Amino acid sequence: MRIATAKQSYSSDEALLRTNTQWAWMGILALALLAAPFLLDGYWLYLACLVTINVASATGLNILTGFTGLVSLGQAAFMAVGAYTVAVLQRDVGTPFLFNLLAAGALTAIVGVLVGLPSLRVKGLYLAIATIAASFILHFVFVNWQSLTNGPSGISLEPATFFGAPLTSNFHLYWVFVPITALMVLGAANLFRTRIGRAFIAIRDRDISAEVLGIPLLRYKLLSFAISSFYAGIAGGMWAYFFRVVTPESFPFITSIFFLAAIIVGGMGTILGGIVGAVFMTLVPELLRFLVEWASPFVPNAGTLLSPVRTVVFGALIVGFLVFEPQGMAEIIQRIRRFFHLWPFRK
Amino acid sequence: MNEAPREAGRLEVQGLSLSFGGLKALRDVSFAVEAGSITALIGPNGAGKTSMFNCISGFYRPQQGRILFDGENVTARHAPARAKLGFARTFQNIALFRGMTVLDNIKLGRHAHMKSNALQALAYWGAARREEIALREEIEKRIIDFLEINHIRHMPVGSLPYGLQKRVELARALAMKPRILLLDEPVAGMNREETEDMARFILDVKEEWGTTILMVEHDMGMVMDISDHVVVLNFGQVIAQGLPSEVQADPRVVEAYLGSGDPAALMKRINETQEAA
Amino acid sequence: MSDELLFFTEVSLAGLGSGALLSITALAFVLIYKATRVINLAVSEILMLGGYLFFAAAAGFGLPAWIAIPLAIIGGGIVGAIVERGVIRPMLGESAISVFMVTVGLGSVLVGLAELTWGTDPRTLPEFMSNTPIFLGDVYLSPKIAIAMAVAAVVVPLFLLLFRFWRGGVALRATATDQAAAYSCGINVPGVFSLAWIIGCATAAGAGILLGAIGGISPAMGVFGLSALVVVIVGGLDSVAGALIGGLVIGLVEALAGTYLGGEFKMVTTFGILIVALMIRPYGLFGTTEIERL
Amino acid sequence: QDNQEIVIGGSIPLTGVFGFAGVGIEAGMQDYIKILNEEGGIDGRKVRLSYEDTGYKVDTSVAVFNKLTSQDEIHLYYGDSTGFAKTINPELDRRGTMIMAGASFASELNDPAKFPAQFLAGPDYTEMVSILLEFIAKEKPGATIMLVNSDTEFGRDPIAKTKERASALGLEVVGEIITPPTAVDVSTEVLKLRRARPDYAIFHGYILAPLPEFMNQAKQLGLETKFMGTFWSMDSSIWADVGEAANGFMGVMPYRYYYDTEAAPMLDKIREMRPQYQSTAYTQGFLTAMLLTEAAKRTLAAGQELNAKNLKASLNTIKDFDTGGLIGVPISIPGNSIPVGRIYQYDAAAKQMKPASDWISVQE
Amino acid sequence: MTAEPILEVNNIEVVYNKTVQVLRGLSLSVERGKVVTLLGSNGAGKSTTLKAISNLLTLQNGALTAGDIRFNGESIAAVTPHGLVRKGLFHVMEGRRIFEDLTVEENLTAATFALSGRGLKPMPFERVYNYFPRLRERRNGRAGYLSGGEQQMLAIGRALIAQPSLMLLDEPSLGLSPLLVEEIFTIIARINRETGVSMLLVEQNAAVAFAVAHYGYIMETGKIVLDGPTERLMSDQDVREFYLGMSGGEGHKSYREIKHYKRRKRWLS
Ligand SMILES: Nc1ncnc2c1ncn2[C@@H]1O[C@H](COP(=O)(O)OP(=O)(O)OP(=O)(O)O)[C@@H](O)[C@H]1O
Ligand SMILES: Nc1ncnc2c1ncn2[C@@H]1O[C@H](COP(=O)(O)OP(=O)(O)OP(=O)(O)O)[C@@H](O)[C@H]1O
Ligand SMILES: [Mg+2]
Ligand SMILES: [Mg+2]
Repeated sequence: MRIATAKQSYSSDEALLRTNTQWAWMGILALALLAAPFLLDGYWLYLACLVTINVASATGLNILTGFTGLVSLGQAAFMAVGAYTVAVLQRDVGTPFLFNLLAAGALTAIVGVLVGLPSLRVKGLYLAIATIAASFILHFVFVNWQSLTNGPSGISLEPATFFGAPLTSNFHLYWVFVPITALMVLGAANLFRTRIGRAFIAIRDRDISAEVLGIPLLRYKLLSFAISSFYAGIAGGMWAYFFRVVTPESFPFITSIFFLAAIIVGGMGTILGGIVGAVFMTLVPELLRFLVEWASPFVPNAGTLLSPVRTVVFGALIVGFLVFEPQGMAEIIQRIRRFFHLWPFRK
Repeated sequence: MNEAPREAGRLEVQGLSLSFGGLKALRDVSFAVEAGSITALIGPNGAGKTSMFNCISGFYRPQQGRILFDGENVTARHAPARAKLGFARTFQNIALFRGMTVLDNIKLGRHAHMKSNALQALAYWGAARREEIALREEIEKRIIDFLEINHIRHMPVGSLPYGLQKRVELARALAMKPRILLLDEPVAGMNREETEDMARFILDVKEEWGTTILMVEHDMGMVMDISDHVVVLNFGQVIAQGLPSEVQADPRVVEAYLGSGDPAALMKRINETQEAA
Repeated sequence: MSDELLFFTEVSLAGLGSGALLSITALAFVLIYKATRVINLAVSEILMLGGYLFFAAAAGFGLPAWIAIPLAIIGGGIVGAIVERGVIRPMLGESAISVFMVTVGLGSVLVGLAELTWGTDPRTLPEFMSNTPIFLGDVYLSPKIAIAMAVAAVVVPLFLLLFRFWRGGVALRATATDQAAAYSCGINVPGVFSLAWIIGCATAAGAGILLGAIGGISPAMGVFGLSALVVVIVGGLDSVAGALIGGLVIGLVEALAGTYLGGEFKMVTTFGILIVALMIRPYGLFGTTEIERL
Repeated sequence: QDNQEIVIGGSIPLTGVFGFAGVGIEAGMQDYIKILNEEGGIDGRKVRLSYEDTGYKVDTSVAVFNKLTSQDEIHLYYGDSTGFAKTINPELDRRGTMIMAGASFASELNDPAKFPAQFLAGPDYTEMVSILLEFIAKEKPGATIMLVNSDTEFGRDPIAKTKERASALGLEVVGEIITPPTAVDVSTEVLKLRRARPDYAIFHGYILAPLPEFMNQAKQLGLETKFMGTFWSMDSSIWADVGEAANGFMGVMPYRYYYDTEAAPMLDKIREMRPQYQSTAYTQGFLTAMLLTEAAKRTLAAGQELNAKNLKASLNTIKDFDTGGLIGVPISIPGNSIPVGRIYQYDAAAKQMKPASDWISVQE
Repeated sequence: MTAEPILEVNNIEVVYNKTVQVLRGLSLSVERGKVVTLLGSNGAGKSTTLKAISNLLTLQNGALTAGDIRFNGESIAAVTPHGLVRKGLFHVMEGRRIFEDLTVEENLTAATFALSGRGLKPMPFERVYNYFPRLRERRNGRAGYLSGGEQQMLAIGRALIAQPSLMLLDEPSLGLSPLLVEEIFTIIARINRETGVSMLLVEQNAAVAFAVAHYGYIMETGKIVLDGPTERLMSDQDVREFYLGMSGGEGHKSYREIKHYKRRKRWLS
């Protein structure tokens, strides 16, 4: 165990970053994020933007599923709502970038609350399947509400402008996405040091006793749905600005599985878990790409092997983590941290 | 912040009936718990004690009857609203939140009395920040020290021994700013020594905080020693109530619930069976 | 019979027929859930595998159908046993969602492996069923659908009886509720687990053959499992009767919606029903309510 | 700089639901590039295909695009799906450095104003169905038609225009069947078909399933309906193991089949390089590579820089161009597509598609 | 006694999650036909000991890292948990552990699996209902809805159905009314005397445990610190004070007069 240090006050004891080492790591991370766009080539910059979007979305899902215990397989549909909101606003109204993103978050939050309504009665995996149902219904709306969504062919967007600067390249987008995602992650971290976050966790652990302890269940479950879908909506909005086209098939069901897998691999119910999970799950398929490239001189048909191998690896990662490290990567990181804290005293 | 404890409340149950399908768990139960007293609710297994607690805390809706708190009818209120009014309880099967530390479990108790909203929480700003820091300070000073759980405050509750878990449950209930404390079998599964500790805490809560306490317990030694008033349920009905000494002497209570209450007698009986065999 | 009525009858019958196929697949979910409290999403992929195993045996090795079918079903069972032993048993005691996700991952692995082995082209199974059209009076019934109905009519009641009169049914449910306690009652917990997975996966593989005969096989055919999952949720995760009735209801509704509203309404209608059903009965029509007590 | 190679980028679906096509596409492109390089490449510059598998997933295709473009300077690109074509379009416009064609024949892409840097190496889906309709109108004037489409973007693509076109040709659309993309059991749909008893059923948005089951049941029911499909259902190898039931299936095909006997020097070359049957996807890849490089050839010949605008302009100069017999008639590309095709019919005994019509052009 | 003990536990060590050591060289034995009680404060490792004996540790991420356990002279290491049960070792687990989703009757049916392969005649459920009439009333109700005490009765009822030769009882009195505690312990004693079932009994209620047991062990933090025949233990000064709540030699001390200091146990010094 870490040797306790005398704390200045309870407020510093309640702070997010409590030690100098933690501050130092944060500083290093910030520097790396600042330097990245100048060092990365187009492909990696593209991935960096994709990672920020996925981190934002995974963090949102983690709030709902990891912290509140409401398993959702509707994350892709929620992102789609956000993406469509942005697309429609950009196409028909022309409101500014940040406004559109916030509107996407807000509208998705409303949709999230509607989807969450059954959650008071419907629990566990039954609820998960209900969210699948909701996402198929949303998909139906996207396809058939022709006048708004332009049906199956979807909507193409003009690039956004941010205070006059056009956000056309990934380099530009990076500078906008990273701060947005950082703020979202910070918000989530904050949430879980207040009464609202605690209420969520209590609901996850045992909802009926939470109710007797003064937590109105429906209100908090819906709040969790709202916050989580707010995150998903914003992530979806960023997605729309990133790819600049939104179709009903932009957010297939497998995307929902992807995000669930990301938080599980990362670690459910820890902020860090959502982040590392999203980064990891986004990058592993790409790393496989390089692996296959190296292997291709030696393995015939390496190119055709890539996708099935990726499918296998995607599945195997989920299975592997759950079987061998059910707490996810966050737990591994914690263990490494503990090891270094104890390091001089242990072999 | 360091608020003074809230004033103790008086609970009155009038004509409460509760049934599950055909099973009548409670039938026309009436009793009162005086402000600032320790009242024990005892009775055979399945008599309806926990069901009674569930009705009082708002988890079950009784089919008939009223629950009055300081004269106000609270029967129609939902559980969270009652928690806010000052109903705090512990559970027969420990219901701590295993994903949280001891400290967070205790903090959770205060939920209903805090005001910060989601926006403030996301920003950890304004009311959210102030409330959290004040709450931490109060819990440290008034609850953690009081229940002697300093050493475990950052531990996850899941790994604690049973006795300490029960204590953390009590701590959480105290954080709820209780005006009445409902304790469901607070010393079940504890040995003599631990029971003594718990008894001491319960007495201290009553004396220092002045909180009303209603307790279900099968440990007659403790019940008779520390309670001011005892209510006996059997088959969902009140069969006796009064001072501990009165109840203990009531033949119906002895027959339905207490038995000989004497290990020596038990030993004798056992030895008789042995000889018979 | 008037033309309109005839058409309606035919559509309903066809719907009930595909419902029967759903029921059989749903049964695979139910069997595994009943004993292990796991929603095994990999049922979808086992189903696909069943189709491919049959394909490999019948088309690859040229075996006759009456050998290829049992082989594929046994193959499904073996995969079930391996999966149970390899990844499900180590997950004992983990949360339902974790195990659920394990099966999702497994599904992905199986799809990938199938793609590596057989490629991604869609294939057609060799004909092994009679192709003579069936007419009940004037009412036409596709022979394959009729066979699916017949299989369901045998298999589902069999399991119903088994669970009602066989002591092992209690063992299954006891194991699902509390493994440690089941052990302490002398129940062979690993045995129960294996048995449930073997039978469940074999059932799924069998359904895969039927499905493949109708629609051909491809690594992506497992999506059918999702429809079956809807059935299970509507019927109740742990109810054999629920699988049967849920399957028939969903099959019927899909057919009617598809015919009278249009094909694009099939899925929404199903999912709409799902949500309404859950709002009314949160644990499905026949599912066991979870006990919530303080 | 002049001797620098010319790289064709490719997001190719070697696996996934479209894998059967991707493998052929890749082979076809490689073969054409080989032929081209043996002839000296383009303006003395060698051509190379730099590609990766996408599994037919849009996000992967985009990642591949970004990866390939950050590795090489790319002016020609092969994309694998409608979703990708649309998703990458803004980026193509922004870069303005390349033109792209691909596996999608989506009607929407056939719009030079909206997709200035893309084209289709064949007719778009609406044009394909129009070719079928022309054929029907000639074979059986006033025929009744049932449209069967999958409930996907791919499947829904031509529906609206088809109806207009049919009525213009005096044909009657007696019904529409939309099947969920995952449907395997189509019994109820067959019943609908039986009730309408159309002369023709045009399927679009499928590769194989659920066509065989439809045809099977229709045969059992004694329906006379003729079944038709569009390009991606037309490869003879996918029909090979369906057997007898497949006999008589018809569809529109913009290219010659590998085993066609009419004179075609390019097919001879292909047959020389590949003694085994090559799929229609192969031809598609082959021809796409031909057109992409032709555009580059013409651009360089005009002494212009390789960029989207110049390449596309050069492509549009293609007029009465001989594809070496891959397409049975000389082609022109005034816009984004090549609206010609021919009806072929499956002969189960020979396991081959046999021509059932002349080349039909629906160019306005 | 000359016969070998039915249960022998030799110097076992148990570690949870590969990190937390809970038992440190614990030994005990149960003579055939005797009732032995194991007492100790919360978290001492009593339940862990029982789980080690019934081979259920692995389910909780625990492992036996040293020592051995013999049941009927045979090492249990190679026997599966359900195999042990079918050989006659039945563990009534802490915290009731009834099958909530099953009815009362089905719970009893589940216990009949313990009889497999022993050629015993199944016992009519009626006998259980005779011991616990409340269960008869609720036989077709789902066990999860039973009150805490009723569930405990059911757990003991299952043990009766299983007709074991060694019964491990983990806090059978937990949550039972005083009357029922007496009855259950009388029943336990009766079963023991009538059928010769050996028992290892973990209890917090030391008074009743001593009433039925022939021999007792007292454990602290993973080790046995004191053992002996019950009479001897009951006269031990510390046992009297810490487990029986007697001050000096006379009667019970009152909970109201508990002093705010604690005397250390001698065996901890
Ligand atoms: N939700 C429920 N559904 C059905 N029956 C219930 C429910 N809750 C309690 N009961 C029944 O009501 C009766 C009273 O139960 P309760 O839990 O109140 O007993 P208790 O007095 O607390 O007993 P114990 O001392 O054993 O805990 C029991 O017979 C129990 O089976
Ligand atoms: N699964 C587990 N993982 C980690 N630690 C455990 C586990 N189970 C028990 N422990 C720890 O092992 C120690 C002994 O636990 P055990 O349950 O055996 O005690 P006990 O003597 O039965 O206590 P009680 O009187 O509370 O029943 C406790 O400190 C407990 O926290
Ligand atoms: Mg109770
Ligand atoms: Mg214990």
